[in-house]
Amino acid sequence: MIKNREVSITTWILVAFCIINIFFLVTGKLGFDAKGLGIITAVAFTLAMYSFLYKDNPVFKIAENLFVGVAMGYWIIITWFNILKPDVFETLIVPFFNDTGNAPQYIVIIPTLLGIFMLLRFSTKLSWLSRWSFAFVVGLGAGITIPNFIHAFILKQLSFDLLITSNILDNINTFLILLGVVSVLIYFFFSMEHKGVIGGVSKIGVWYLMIAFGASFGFTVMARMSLLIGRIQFLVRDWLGLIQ
Amino acid sequence: MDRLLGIDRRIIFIFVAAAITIPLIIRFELPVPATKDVKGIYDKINSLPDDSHILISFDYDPASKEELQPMAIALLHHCFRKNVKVIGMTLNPGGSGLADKAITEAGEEYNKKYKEDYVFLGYKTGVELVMINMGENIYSAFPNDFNGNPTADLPVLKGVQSLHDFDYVIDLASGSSIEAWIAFAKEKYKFDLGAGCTAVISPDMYPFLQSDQLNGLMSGLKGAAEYETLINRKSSAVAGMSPQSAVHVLVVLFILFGNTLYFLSGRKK
Amino acid sequence: MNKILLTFILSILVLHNTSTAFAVGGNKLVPPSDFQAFDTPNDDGRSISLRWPSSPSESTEVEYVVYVSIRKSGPFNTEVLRINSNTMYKEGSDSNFHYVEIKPELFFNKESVVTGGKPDYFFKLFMMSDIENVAIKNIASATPKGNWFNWKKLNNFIILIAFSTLVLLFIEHAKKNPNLYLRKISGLDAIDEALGRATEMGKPVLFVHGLNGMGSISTIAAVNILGKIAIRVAEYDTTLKVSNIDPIVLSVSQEVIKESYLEAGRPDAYVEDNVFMAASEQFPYVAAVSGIMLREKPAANFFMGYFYAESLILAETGAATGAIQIAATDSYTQLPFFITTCDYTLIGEELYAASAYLSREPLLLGSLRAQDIGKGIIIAVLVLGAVLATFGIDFISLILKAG
Amino acid sequence: MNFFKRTIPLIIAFVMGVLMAFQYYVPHEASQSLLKIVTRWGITIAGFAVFIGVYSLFHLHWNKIKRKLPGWGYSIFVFFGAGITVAFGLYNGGEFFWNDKQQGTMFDWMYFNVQVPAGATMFSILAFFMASAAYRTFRARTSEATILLVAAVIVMLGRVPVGTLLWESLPPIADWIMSVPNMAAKRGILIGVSIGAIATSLKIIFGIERAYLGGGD
Repeated sequence: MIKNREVSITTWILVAFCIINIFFLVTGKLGFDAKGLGIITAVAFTLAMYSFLYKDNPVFKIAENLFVGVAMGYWIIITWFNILKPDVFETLIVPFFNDTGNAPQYIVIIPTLLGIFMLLRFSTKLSWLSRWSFAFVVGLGAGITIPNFIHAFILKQLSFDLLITSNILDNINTFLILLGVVSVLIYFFFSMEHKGVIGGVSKIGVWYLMIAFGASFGFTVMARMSLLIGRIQFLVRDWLGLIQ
Repeated sequence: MDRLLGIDRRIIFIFVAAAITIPLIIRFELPVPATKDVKGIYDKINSLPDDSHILISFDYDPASKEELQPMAIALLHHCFRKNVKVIGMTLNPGGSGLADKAITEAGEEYNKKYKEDYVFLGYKTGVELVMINMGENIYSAFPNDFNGNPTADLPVLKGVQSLHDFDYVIDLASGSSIEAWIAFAKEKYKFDLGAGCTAVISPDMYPFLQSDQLNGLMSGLKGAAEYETLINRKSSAVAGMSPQSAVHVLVVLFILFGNTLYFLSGRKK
Repeated sequence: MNKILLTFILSILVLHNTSTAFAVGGNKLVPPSDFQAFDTPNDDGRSISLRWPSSPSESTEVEYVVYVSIRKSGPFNTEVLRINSNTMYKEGSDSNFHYVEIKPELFFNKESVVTGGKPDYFFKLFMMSDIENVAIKNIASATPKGNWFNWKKLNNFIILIAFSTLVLLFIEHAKKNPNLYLRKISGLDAIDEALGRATEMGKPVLFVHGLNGMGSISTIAAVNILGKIAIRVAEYDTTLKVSNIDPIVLSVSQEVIKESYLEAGRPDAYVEDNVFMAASEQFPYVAAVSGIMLREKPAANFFMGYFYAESLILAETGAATGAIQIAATDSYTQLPFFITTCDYTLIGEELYAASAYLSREPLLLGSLRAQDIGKGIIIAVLVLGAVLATFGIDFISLILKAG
Repeated sequence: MNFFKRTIPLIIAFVMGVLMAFQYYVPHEASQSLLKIVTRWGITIAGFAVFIGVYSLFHLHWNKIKRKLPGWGYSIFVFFGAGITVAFGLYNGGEFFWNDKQQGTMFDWMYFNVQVPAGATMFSILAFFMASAAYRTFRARTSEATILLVAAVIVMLGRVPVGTLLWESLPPIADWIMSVPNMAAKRGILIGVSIGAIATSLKIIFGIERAYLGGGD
């Protein structure tokens, strides 16, 4: 019974969608070209995604799986044209077979091999070779992280502003900031029981955290609403042409 | 009362859709004064002399397009008006098409020439590795641009050897790339850094604003709208502010209403 | 570079001159009394520092210009610097000295520079106004040298060494003494309470993994906690359902739960199908897990690991079914939604602490303790530094200055 | 064999980690060249990571199809979407993939009219769920949650143009919340998280943390 109702809803929406688009194409509001058909495709995908709001349904699932596939395809091709082609193919492989005026850069063999080793992770016999590549990349990352983080996120973040100046409002804010940083750090301090003074300060830390999470909350609502506004702008402006 | 709380969520969905669509169609304008953080970026670009080099990293993908693309476009318009040389890049593969489109369209509008006045270097992976490599030598990180042109003889890059040579760098981010730009590039190679990001991550950026590790920040569609106001080119972001206001009021009303009912019904679960 | 710089400087000059051409009248320029060049310390060997004392006739209309040559006898016709005479003072010199760093090799073609080793560079300083140019008598010279340690970063280096030692020491210490003190995490009591309630009600317990794979610390911590939950569940004889999005996390979870049931002496009660792949993509995962919540109405929901945008929908659906909900995540952007929709939430590092607390693994315990000491030092430094700075002693901010 | 499978990776990670950490303190040209070469290699290696993503995704969906798991039919669309995108990308508007990337090909069309709208719409769905959660579940159950919600409401209203119309002081209060309590808490979190990241990096360098090597010894 419910299923029948849903099938008919889907059919009606599809029919309405077709009629609107045919109308636009016939009246010339949308051109019968890459751009016009592109808008229709984009609208179809937008609406298919929104059908999730009614409930999880096959149209949504098809659109989503197609999207995942296309995004993966795009990633592959972009990686080819932006990384593998200029950095490996054109520096190492092309000059090796053709005379391009540039000698092949044999040094590129090392990262290329390590890159290929990484893919052996999925082989059963040779997966240990992938560990060499991961060790290289992860070790490199760990090595550069430590001093740069100490510099940028610890030393640079420690500010020693004067607590007493002529501007009382500034003084209050400076004190509140110091109290906030210290109390939040104490909240995430696990080697001591939160009792007495420590307990009191860590309680203040919780308040600070809650205000900060409230701010993040407000901003996240704002972000999601902005995304929706953008999509509705697309539907109302680019497709339906109701606004300029 | 329970029935009021237990209404089908799809009714609420309709409220949201209406709160956004109606203000969009009716169009009423609200003032969008620029905040100090957005003005930081605007003033910096305004202070740059002609032919300065500005690097914009488009580190977002379609999922954040509606927040960051208006920002990118407003920024590009400002740069091209100021005759600043624009160098674009991305660390997000999904962002390369959007970045290429924004930069090319804005450039063409101001009759700027590709390769001479602006260039899009394309995508590289490895985040901090790319930044450090660019910090040492930008031609090593990007031997070719997005269209395959060798970068070594691009006129637009003349005078730029590494990140240090850029007069300004802006990161448009939907993820954690701003932190990476600060730690591995700005602090290491010393240049001025500004950022634009989705509203989700912008509260986390305030420590960097206070420590001057960022000299400006645009957050979300609101930040883009402020920038559009500053450069006096009101477009989709400013148009989005009236529905944004309406829907925020709606959400706040929902929270107040829901909590009132909750307390009236004796806070039971 | 050269050309652009030159045209740029010229353009400024032209603009500048039109407005101020008549401003300076007849005053003789007094050149600086000294001019020094030396290898820039703490650098890669490309730059040379120039320093000279200020002169009384500095103003916006007067410029300093520096020329470079690779021979002492000249010719000095390569301009490397042109600045307004009242700019670029040496930091902290109270405007008594000018200080600039120059990379001379940028101004010479590779071929013209003597090959083999770094050449000596010779600099000549001029003071210029619209009416007259004066040169400083002495020609300064220096050779750029690369340095092997950046002394400005000494504090950073000491922190690195000290913190490494701390981490290694405490991990060793924790291996010998796994009962290292760790404060109780309040959310952990709530887990027992939730399991008890589920047993009373005879309803299942749902454990929802985050989206990240086994490579993420949050997932490892979540699996550790899951193992402990599974022991209790086996003892209470309740049903535990675990939803996964990653196949590797799935198989690890199955192993861990099987072991927990064995440990509780109830290997027969383990049902492999209760630990399942709910979906492989974010939104289908939401849909599948929400479906389970609505159909089976679990008495308790646990959300542990790293979550993204799906957290909101999951926690909201769970709250609507009236389950006790406990969340633990280090994904700070999602925490606000867990806090407002769940009964207990472990915030950020509390997730790791909880997993260390429960598993007593020396690796986790030791590094947690080392981190705590790091935090303790920072707290002390912050408070002490602010107090001292208020009284005019900036000793702490000086030693911790980021180089 | 254990030497190749276990010891060598640990040595590589240790050597790379120590070398790169110390490199930071050495300004000499030699150390800069090392940094340049090693990061350049890292970029190339990371480029191959795309295939790991490809394999994981395809393997997952291929298994679904092979085992006829529930909803396996939808997995076909993943292959279909990826297949035509890659085909158009390789065809490259008639220039084929060994030439430079062409503009305005069917590959770009697929991106702008499938990936962009679908991707952009995906997270905007949450706008609706957020509103419904606001109505049904965001409750001031505890004093903590109350503080959170109050701050959220102020920020939400203070950051949009309508805030000024409701109450003039709303935007300044919202700005104060952002730049004082929010800033302080976020700085505390940042410092704590950075210490954690440094500790993790140290454990990786010293071979104590080996999760990245994958399971099995």
